[in-house]
Amino acid sequence: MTESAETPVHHPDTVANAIATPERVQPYDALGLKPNEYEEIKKLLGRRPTSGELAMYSVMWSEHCSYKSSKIYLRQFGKKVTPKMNEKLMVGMGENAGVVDIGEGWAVTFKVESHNHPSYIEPFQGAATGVGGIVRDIISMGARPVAVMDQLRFGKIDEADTARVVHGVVSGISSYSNCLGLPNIGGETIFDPVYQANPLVNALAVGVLKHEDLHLANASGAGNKVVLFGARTGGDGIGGASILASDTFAEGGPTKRPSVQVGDPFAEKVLIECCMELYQQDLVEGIQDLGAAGISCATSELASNGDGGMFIELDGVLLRDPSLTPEEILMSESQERMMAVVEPSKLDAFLEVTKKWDVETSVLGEVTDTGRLIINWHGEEIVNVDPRTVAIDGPVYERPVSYPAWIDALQADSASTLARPADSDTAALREQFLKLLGSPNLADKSWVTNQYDYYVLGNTALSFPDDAGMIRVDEESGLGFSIATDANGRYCQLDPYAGAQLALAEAYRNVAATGAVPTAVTDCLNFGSPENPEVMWQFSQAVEGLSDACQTLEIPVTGGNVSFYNQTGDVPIFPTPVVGVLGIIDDVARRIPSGWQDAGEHLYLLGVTREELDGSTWADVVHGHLGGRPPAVDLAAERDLAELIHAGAQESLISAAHDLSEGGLGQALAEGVMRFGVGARVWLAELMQRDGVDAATALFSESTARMLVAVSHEDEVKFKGLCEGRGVPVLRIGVTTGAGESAELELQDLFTASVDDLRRTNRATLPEYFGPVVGG
Amino acid sequence: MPTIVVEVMPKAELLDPQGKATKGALSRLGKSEFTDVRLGKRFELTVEGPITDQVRADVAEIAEHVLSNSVIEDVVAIHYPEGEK
Amino acid sequence: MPTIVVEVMPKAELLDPQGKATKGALSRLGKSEFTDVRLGKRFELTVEGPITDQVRADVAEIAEHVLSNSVIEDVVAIHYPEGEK
Amino acid sequence: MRIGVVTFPGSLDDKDAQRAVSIVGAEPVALWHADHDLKGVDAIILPGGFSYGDYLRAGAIAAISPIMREVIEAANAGMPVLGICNGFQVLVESHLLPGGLIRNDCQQFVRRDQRIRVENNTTAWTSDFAAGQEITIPLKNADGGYIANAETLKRLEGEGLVAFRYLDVNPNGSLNDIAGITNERGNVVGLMPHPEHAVELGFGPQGAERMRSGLDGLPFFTSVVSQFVNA
Ligand SMILES: Nc1ncnc2c1ncn2[C@@H]1O[C@H](COP(=O)(O)OP(=O)(O)O)[C@@H](O)[C@H]1O
Ligand SMILES: [Mg+2]
Repeated sequence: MTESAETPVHHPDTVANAIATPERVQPYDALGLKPNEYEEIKKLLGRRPTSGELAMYSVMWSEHCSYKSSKIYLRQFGKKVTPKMNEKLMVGMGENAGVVDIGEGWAVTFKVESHNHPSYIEPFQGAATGVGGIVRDIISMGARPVAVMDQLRFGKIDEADTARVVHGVVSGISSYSNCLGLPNIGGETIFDPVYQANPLVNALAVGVLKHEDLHLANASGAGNKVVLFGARTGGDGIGGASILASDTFAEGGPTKRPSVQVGDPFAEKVLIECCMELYQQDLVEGIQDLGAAGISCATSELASNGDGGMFIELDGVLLRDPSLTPEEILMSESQERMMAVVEPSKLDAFLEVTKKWDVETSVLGEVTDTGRLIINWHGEEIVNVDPRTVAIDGPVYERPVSYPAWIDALQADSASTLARPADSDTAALREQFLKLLGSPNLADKSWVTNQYDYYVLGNTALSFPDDAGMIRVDEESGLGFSIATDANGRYCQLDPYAGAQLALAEAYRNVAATGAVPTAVTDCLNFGSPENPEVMWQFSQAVEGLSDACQTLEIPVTGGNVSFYNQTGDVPIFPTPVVGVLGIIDDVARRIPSGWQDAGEHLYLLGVTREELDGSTWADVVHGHLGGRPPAVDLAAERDLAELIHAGAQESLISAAHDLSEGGLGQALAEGVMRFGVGARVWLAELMQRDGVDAATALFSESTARMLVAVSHEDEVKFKGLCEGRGVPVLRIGVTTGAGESAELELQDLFTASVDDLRRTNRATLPEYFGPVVGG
Repeated sequence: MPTIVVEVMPKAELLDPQGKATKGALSRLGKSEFTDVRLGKRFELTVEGPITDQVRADVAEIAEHVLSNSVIEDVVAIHYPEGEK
Repeated sequence: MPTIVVEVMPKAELLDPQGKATKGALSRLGKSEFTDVRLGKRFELTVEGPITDQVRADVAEIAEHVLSNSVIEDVVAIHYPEGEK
Repeated sequence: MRIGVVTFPGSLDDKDAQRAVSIVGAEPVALWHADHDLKGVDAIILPGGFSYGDYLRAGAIAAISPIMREVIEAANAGMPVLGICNGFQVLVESHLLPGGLIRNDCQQFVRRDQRIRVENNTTAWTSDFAAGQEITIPLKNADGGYIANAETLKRLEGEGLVAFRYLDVNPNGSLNDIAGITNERGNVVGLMPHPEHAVELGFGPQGAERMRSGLDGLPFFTSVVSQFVNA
């Protein structure tokens, strides 16, 4: 680096200085460290930390980076395993992202992560950099990113601030992922007052790699070079660090540091291509993306996962802002950066590739066998730590847990007491059906998804509005994967154990509906404050529920993210564990869409309908009610259902499959008809009789383990035989009718609605609040 | 009709990808004397009638709240037509 | 270091959807005195060293050929720092 | 036949364009923005994407990259050149085609299956279409509004240089619903929608009958191949 004449040489707090001035008062509390944590750091070092060390510990021991409140629970994911769960797992939890063997020498890596708080402050940049961050996690596994998804939760749709957040978040995701050239293949868009001042913006990325291309974040081999490449380092996201600066930088110190980060998707696209070429030429021994905690995280994690030692000359970092202090450089969250470990003999070739892609690169130091992470600043030692104490052996808390005082009363308040229209009141049934169809959470999401490119890369076999996104991995064989994500915060509020399982069950069912075999899980656990014992109870229940269910379904959690402190004032959000399921499909040509494309097919309802309206969309939309217990979880039935659909897909028996979830059968039928504009005639009498439910329950109940499928009439016997053989309850409830202007959904003896009316109702809602759907 | 100019720039401490890309292009063209490029916005607002105090107040307000996003941008100048100062 | 400002606006006779959208936003806020809004670009170029004739020639050239597209835009102003005129 | 596909930093649909070239039996040749080398190709595609982030003006920085000097020379000598989306933006920024492309009037990125009419089937890239043929191919852009001054528009319309026009919906505010144009000679064609995303069953736009079955992009690529073979 050439230092410009004006740059003041910063004289930092050195290790020698720390030894000499043990009495120095340090602003650990302003950096978010608790007194006991500060004492622990002093004990680990045998002296007070330098301000650089304090910077590193404070960011790495934060909740976000250290998982200090969640760690003891997350261990269950690794413990509750069966041999089958490990069969396809090439890399499990703990790495940047888990890696799953999908066969034919291919592997897939995927992960979902939150960027909630930044997206409320600056929705566009917050959401954009959220996508950027998760994509770098995928790159750092040696994979080429191939798709993204976004899981969004906003406040009430008609609240004044909601439009600001929605516009910013959606265009931020759209702009960043479209510019990266990654198809967006699905997600969720939910509105609820609990997310008013705390929207949830989760983003998922998926990558593919050949088995031999797997890379891990570790720094091994003493003498190997440590290289930082990508964007320059600026003062991004280090609002808090200025405290440290003022501590050591008496006057004329740095100006205000921003707490927001600005993304540069172009820089990231170039970084992706650059990394792919580095992998292809085998120039990288270990690699780590820079996200939260920037260089502090990358150096300490690389070192502790490798031989344990590293020496860094921090003044070699290329800066965007030359006034940054070393503490700030250590904490900066500037985007679009990566750190690699490179063999000295390959360094020239490495630099050749980064030069080709115009990616700025600096060699910062090397791997050592000292077991210490040593960082110098203009020749003076400012950090000398055991990297494991920074990255791995951070504090672990067993936070107080208490059963919420309010939950018994909430669970006692069942929706079964709410008024339901009589079977004969067909006008009221029709009205409620349409009201649900146009309600914000069930309404058409084209306003969002029309801003997302799903064509780029040319391998998207399914995307919105189908139940899951599907990507072809191998162009020769057709091998591919399918992914869906789900979470129902209302169910989780009623019962977080069951709610987390229901999220898993729904994502699993969505993936199964496409004909893929559900194989692995990622999750993003969005909760309130861990210091609130009731929230901690919700969290512990959710993790237990999810890990138990994964064990029963025998699909491992391969990685994920925890986001705490999602609350407005003292009011936490509903527990919202977003669960993503990845499925494998041998040939994407056999994929199943969520709607039927032809007339004259038989419609079957698989599964059993019970009176399960507690926490339902019906209770919410029609009665503004939340209470009772969520629908029963039946994982065995989910598995039977998934296996049935897969078998049917293998024999090409099933032309459409749509899972039943929010809004129940009524919504599934409407979506099936709207998908391709092909109508249906449906009779519910047999169903009501068999399951002993009234018409409103048949239409709106959210019983799980159900799916609506279309089968050509010649295959009736074969298909029913398949269902009976597998013990999946099956009932023919209708037939598909024509397409065209007269297409309609006819519910015999109840009501009829034209496809046009359904679409109009379903499509009007989001545009009413956010403006027209682009391109209609 | 009088035209008021409002100039908005990305905050100095934040990354400006647009300016960065432009600077890169200039360097590749051999114009490397430009050590930094930042790219902001220039609004021209045409007003009907004279520039009253109300108009000035409105311009100040919208410059801050509509034409710029104070989290990431600064209003660096507002120019009224000559003789309107 | 000296900073040179280059200002570029869409040609008056051509569409400016961004300006139009901004005007629409102002009208919805009740600021209907603004009868037209146009949105252009403002470049800040930082140069190392003094502003020589060569720098001026370069600025004129890149303003015309890189920072603007003469088919659809006009360079409306180039400002050099005070005392550099 | 060898068809070059130029990759600029930030090109996104270059692999898709290469795939489309292979599907019609031609040989795709990857060209790199920083080279002054067309590798002896017989035609060139400038693919979609956000070259250099499209931060200055869409296509502007790519238009001054090294390889464009060769592309402009070849185009002026009559080599077929197709600019798709960002490629179209690069062509107008290089002044190989008239007018400009600006931010969509809706101010948002738009992705939709777009119906367009082939207005000129005499170009190097459209000769396999029938005159006035109506096709559906994907559209996806943020800066797709076509503008030109009155005189240029009049000339384009008068000389039949409007190659494609939007039907049903004008997704980006383009003047005269212009989706794409050609030069007088018919060898340089630019359009905003993406033919390369409608060349493979199962991965294209919604077809008349079946999901993702649209193949209306194929004739773009067969046109240039058949003209080459017949030449
Ligand atoms: N923010 C979003 N981004 C991408 N796709 C979305 C988004 N929101 C909803 N979708 C898509 O819209 C469709 C309907 O969503 P939803 O009703 O939540 O599906 P499901 O009930 O099957 O989980 C799905 O294909 C989903 O992937
Ligand atoms: Mg579904």
